[in-house]
Amino acid sequence: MAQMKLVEALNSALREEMERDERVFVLGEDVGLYGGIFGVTQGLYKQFGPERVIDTPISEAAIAGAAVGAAVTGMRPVAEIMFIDFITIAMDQLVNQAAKMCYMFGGNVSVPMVIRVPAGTGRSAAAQHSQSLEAWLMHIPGLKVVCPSTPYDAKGLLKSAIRDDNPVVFIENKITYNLSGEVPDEDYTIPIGKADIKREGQDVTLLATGNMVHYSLKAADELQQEGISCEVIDPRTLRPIDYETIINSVVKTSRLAIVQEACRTAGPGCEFAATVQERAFDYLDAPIIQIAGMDVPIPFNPKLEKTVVPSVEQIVREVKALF
Amino acid sequence: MAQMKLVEALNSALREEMERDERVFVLGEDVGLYGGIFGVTQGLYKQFGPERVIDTPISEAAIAGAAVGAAVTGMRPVAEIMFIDFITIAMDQLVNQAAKMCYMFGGNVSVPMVIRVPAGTGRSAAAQHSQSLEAWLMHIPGLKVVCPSTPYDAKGLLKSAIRDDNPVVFIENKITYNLSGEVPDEDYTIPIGKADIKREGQDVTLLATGNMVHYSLKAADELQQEGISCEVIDPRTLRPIDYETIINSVVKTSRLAIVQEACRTAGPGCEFAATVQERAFDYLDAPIIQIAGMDVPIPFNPKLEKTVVPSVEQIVREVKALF
Amino acid sequence: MSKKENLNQWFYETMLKIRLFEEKIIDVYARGLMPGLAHLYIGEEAVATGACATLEPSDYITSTHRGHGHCIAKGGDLNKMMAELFGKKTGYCRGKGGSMHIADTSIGILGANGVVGGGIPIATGAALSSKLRKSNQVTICFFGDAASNQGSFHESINFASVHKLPVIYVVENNQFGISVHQSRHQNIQDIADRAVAYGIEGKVIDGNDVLAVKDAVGQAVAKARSGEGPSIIECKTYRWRGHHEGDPNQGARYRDPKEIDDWKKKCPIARFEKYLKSEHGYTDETFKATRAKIQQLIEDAVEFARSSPEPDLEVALQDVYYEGGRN
Amino acid sequence: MSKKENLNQWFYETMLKIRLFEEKIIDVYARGLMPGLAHLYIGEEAVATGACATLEPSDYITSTHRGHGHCIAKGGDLNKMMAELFGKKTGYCRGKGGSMHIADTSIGILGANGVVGGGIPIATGAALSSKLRKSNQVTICFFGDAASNQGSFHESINFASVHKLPVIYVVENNQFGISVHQSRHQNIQDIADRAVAYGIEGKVIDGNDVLAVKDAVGQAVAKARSGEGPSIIECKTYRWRGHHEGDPNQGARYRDPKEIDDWKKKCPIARFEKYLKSEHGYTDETFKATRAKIQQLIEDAVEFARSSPEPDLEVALQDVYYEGGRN
Ligand SMILES: Cc1ncc(C[n+]2csc(CCOP(=O)(O)OP(=O)(O)O)c2C)c(N)n1
Ligand SMILES: Cc1ncc(C[n+]2csc(CCOP(=O)(O)OP(=O)(O)O)c2C)c(N)n1
Ligand SMILES: [Mg+2]
Ligand SMILES: [Mg+2]
Repeated sequence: MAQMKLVEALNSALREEMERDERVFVLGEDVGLYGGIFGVTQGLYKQFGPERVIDTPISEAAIAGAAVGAAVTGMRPVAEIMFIDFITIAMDQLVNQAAKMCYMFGGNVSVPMVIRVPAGTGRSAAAQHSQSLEAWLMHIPGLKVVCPSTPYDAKGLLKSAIRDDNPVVFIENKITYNLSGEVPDEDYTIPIGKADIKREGQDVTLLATGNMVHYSLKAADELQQEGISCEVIDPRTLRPIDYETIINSVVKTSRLAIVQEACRTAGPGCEFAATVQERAFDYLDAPIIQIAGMDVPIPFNPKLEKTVVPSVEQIVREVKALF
Repeated sequence: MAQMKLVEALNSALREEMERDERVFVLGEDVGLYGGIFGVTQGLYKQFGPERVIDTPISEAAIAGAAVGAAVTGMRPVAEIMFIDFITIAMDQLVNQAAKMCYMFGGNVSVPMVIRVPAGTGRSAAAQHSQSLEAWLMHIPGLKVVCPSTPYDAKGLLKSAIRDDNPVVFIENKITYNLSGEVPDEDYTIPIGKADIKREGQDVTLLATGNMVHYSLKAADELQQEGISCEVIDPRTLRPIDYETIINSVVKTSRLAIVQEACRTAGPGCEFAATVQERAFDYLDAPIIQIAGMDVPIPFNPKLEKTVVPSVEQIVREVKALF
Repeated sequence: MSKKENLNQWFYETMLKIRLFEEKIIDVYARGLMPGLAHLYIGEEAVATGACATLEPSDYITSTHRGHGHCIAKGGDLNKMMAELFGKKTGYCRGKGGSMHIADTSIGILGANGVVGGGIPIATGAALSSKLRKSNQVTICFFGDAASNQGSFHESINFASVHKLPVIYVVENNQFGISVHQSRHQNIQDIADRAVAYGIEGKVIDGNDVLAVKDAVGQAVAKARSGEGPSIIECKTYRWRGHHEGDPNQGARYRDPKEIDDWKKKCPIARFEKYLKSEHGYTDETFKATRAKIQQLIEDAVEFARSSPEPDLEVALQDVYYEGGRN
Repeated sequence: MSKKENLNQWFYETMLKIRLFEEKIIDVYARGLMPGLAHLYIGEEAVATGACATLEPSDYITSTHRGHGHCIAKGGDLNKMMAELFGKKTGYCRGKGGSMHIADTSIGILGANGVVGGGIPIATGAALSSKLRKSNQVTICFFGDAASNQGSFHESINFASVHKLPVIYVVENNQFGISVHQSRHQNIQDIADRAVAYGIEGKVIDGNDVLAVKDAVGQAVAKARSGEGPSIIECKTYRWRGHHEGDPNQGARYRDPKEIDDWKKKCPIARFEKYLKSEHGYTDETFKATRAKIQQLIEDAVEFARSSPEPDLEVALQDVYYEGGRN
């Protein structure tokens, strides 16, 4: 076991997969010489050279499309789109091409590609560099969507994403890049589609992804003081969703609070709430609540920015109100 | 009152608004000489000339962006994106620019534009020409999202959309273009953000948009035979949502079934289900169900295509199972 | 007849296959046997034929909404194609793709595409892949005049030019994007001029001359294979039918029917017949015999499609994620 | 000093304003007073200055992530700009936009933009609008070398060329897109060559020569105003600082510090001072006085920003939809 930051865990996953399988290569803006704007691809250019770590022009549609074309012809591209906000430019290739090819072509074509996208708030980067658009991707059959919250999960899930035969969107919550955690020295993977219970509890289930997992864990500590025992679940994969783990928890706790940075309306939490109320209706002792990003673009001013996404205090307050 | 098809109602809304306000103009692929691939802009080119009915190159990002630029400088563009599937190419302009400008610029800029997008299945047009992506748009603060189901609503809502000072995505369910209905001769508008009760009932609320409104009404007829009285609500606007009307109905009926063509996972129905269970928890006698498109791309074969979206029979069956 | 054995005969048979296939679709579509949209390639046969003549089976193509010709020229199976158009279980895509989504990766057909410009980045990625794999494959990327206004065109060719990828961008300039004439969708006459923007070679050729297409594309393919990077080849041609079967009066809303007649006089097949006669001693009898043979293949394909079963309903739920392949 | 009264003085003051504003940001940013990202324009001042010199207040510009220079040259208020960078209530955007989203439509600034290439379609739409309104306005669209690889560049300029829109696309070729040198992101040397792809005029000029910029853009503006359509003007220049304040060692990962030194010798302001001295009798004293005056404006702006209140928290919930304007 080594202690490392999440950004380093991602880096080592990329390095090891590139060493293991020569079909794996990396492409994106400033991923080479610069090592990635957030440092995720640091050192890979030097180790693997400019052919396998490709600095692309600023052309998000072509980046995604080049990945699609390479994937259907035997490679395993890992593309970086610098901010999830710019996935807006690549949506045709991702949604109309990558996600649908296997189906449209009758099951005969696989598209083993990963698109890595940094997401979320916390850097005063304002409305065009701070979004959480996972709900869009969750809505698309043919895509898989992954979002880790710890270095351990990040490394294991990125390896699984690279080894998967389908297009995987890998969402990296920017603010978690510097979180440290234990990561095994040996090769390991974490299966796509398995949630993780980050903390066991009895009274209420908190469902959270990315940085909100850590906020929820902190809130759970505080709530424990007040006698409320929280179970904290990180779905880790947002498509397909591990409802078994989630429903089992809700059956036990009878209460569910979803915590997310994304905007509330038609956001990811709506999927969870809609499905859980349908499948666990008789077990719920209170409405499922969403502690979510407000329905506004992300403002620049850091105080305003903090206001529009959930805080630990808000989680504590809203969860208490469930009792 | 005149009897007209929905496509004609849209056409007359465009014509009247262009006559009323010279800032209104139309742009898009084949909207001019050809009159629009579905005929919505028929005759406008002749009446208003090539400057106000602009045939554009095939460049969806530029179409949306040109609308944004024109809107912030005093015009009221109505852009057509030929199929909602191709909005994937225009998402940066729509989501990062149009939707966020007023907010990012501190409230000083308005973006009065409409993007019209035909959507939905029923024409064996396969996976890249049949999607229902309204959930994406509902998720974006700064956008308004409208989806009419009748000629009357279509005309009144399109006029409101054109007169609105914000970017409005106007979703036209392709299969409803040929539906006929009464439309007043005089100028009228339907407010954005007001749901419509298409049929009153006591036992269960059916919430549906586009063509699913008509399926739901048919299902309601059949269910009436079996003694189940359905209230059918068409939200008409998908952002902002008229929850007052919806919650009032659910408080009365205690049961809610959402009917939609869009894929189930993280789809529009999840927003409705999540919010209604939260706001009307104590009134619900059964889980909120979604009768939704299956989580697959739309297949070409017409029988398969029919299989993956709700049918009247399915609505009847699933609603009966609620009792 | 294979390309290697007798290229002229292959040209002739391939163009005829495309023509007769499409003419059959007119009939089949009118009779309601083919659902969805049919974008026909009649009049443009020399482009796909001349271009694919330069490829090996392992080479790649990407195609468009108007893709039957590319598929046939690259060696697609007529039965599976026709069955797909009918939406049948035995079709290339098990009835799930239809006309706009036929693919056969086993012979390098990476798919027709319903999105105008959607195939251009994919072709570029395929070329990147073959460069990385040092496989010596090339990719031909087919698309229309109007597609050259999409951002994907620009981004992809720029990308390919930086990395000197082995890809040939073949523009089928049939002068229209649905109803909008080229003069109304771009301010240039020769799309090949856009090559300047990427520092690569661009060439304009008569797209109704199968030999000219083959020569120009062949040179570009040779360049690409030897590591000299991408080219743009613009083939001037014309579509005889409406944008799709259903476009009223073959597009009378936006073009003069006389224009169609003028272009029919430049029919690529009639022109090639003349050449075969004068240069290679072909006779009307050989033409007739070939035509009969091909017509039979088409009839067989229709019969295969007609008599094939519909897909089972559960097929609609399969293949959302890769299940190991169906062939 | 206004443009009309004394253009040379305006050039000098405007370039200095930009330089000193940006130099102040270095300091302010390092001290943690400015949140978010700061992309500085130092070294490129002649481009915005020369280009905006040709515009009327009612004309439009669209800007980029590196937008302070454009905003100042178009007449932006230094206090409101600085306050916005500080995230204050008195800023242009009430603290909600920050460096990458400053706009002032009252003087034609349609917005900086956080999306590379995002402003190009918007500029095109503004030009379409002024054509439809017959308002005789022109639009200048600023963007970088790397932005010229975005699909939005291609789609927009094609669109503008078809409709002969009054828009000038000014490429600020500072040779890098973050870390990627132009030679690694496109296979051409002169981006202006891309004009060929749209049948419009393209020109390359020395972007560190404010007079050359003004002349070339001025001609293009005149053409645009008289209905002759769009142009591309490429200004060769260089950014002295890192991509943003935070790019380690001014970009030492991807460029030789010597290169920066070489470009500093071509400083557009020093160069213009030389010209003012030799051609217009300016002295070191006049320079010093002007500099002191401008420096004071900048200090005042910082003081204004520093002492301004933070926005109230409810501001975060306002303006999602238009509420009638705030000014
Ligand atoms: C992105 C996108 N926009 C619009 C359409 C609708 N559409 C289908 S074909 C076509 C015209 C294409 O013209 P061109 O590229 O010249 O090809 P051609 O049809 O002439 O072969 C259009 C606008 C589409 N399929 N995809
Ligand atoms: C669509 C998009 N992709 C990537 C980025 C990240 N990014 C910001 S600036 C930049 C480089 C832009 O280069 P250029 O256009 O030459 O402008 P310069 O920074 O040199 O002024 C990049 C890649 C972005 N903001 N938007
Ligand atoms: Mg064409
Ligand atoms: Mg640059």
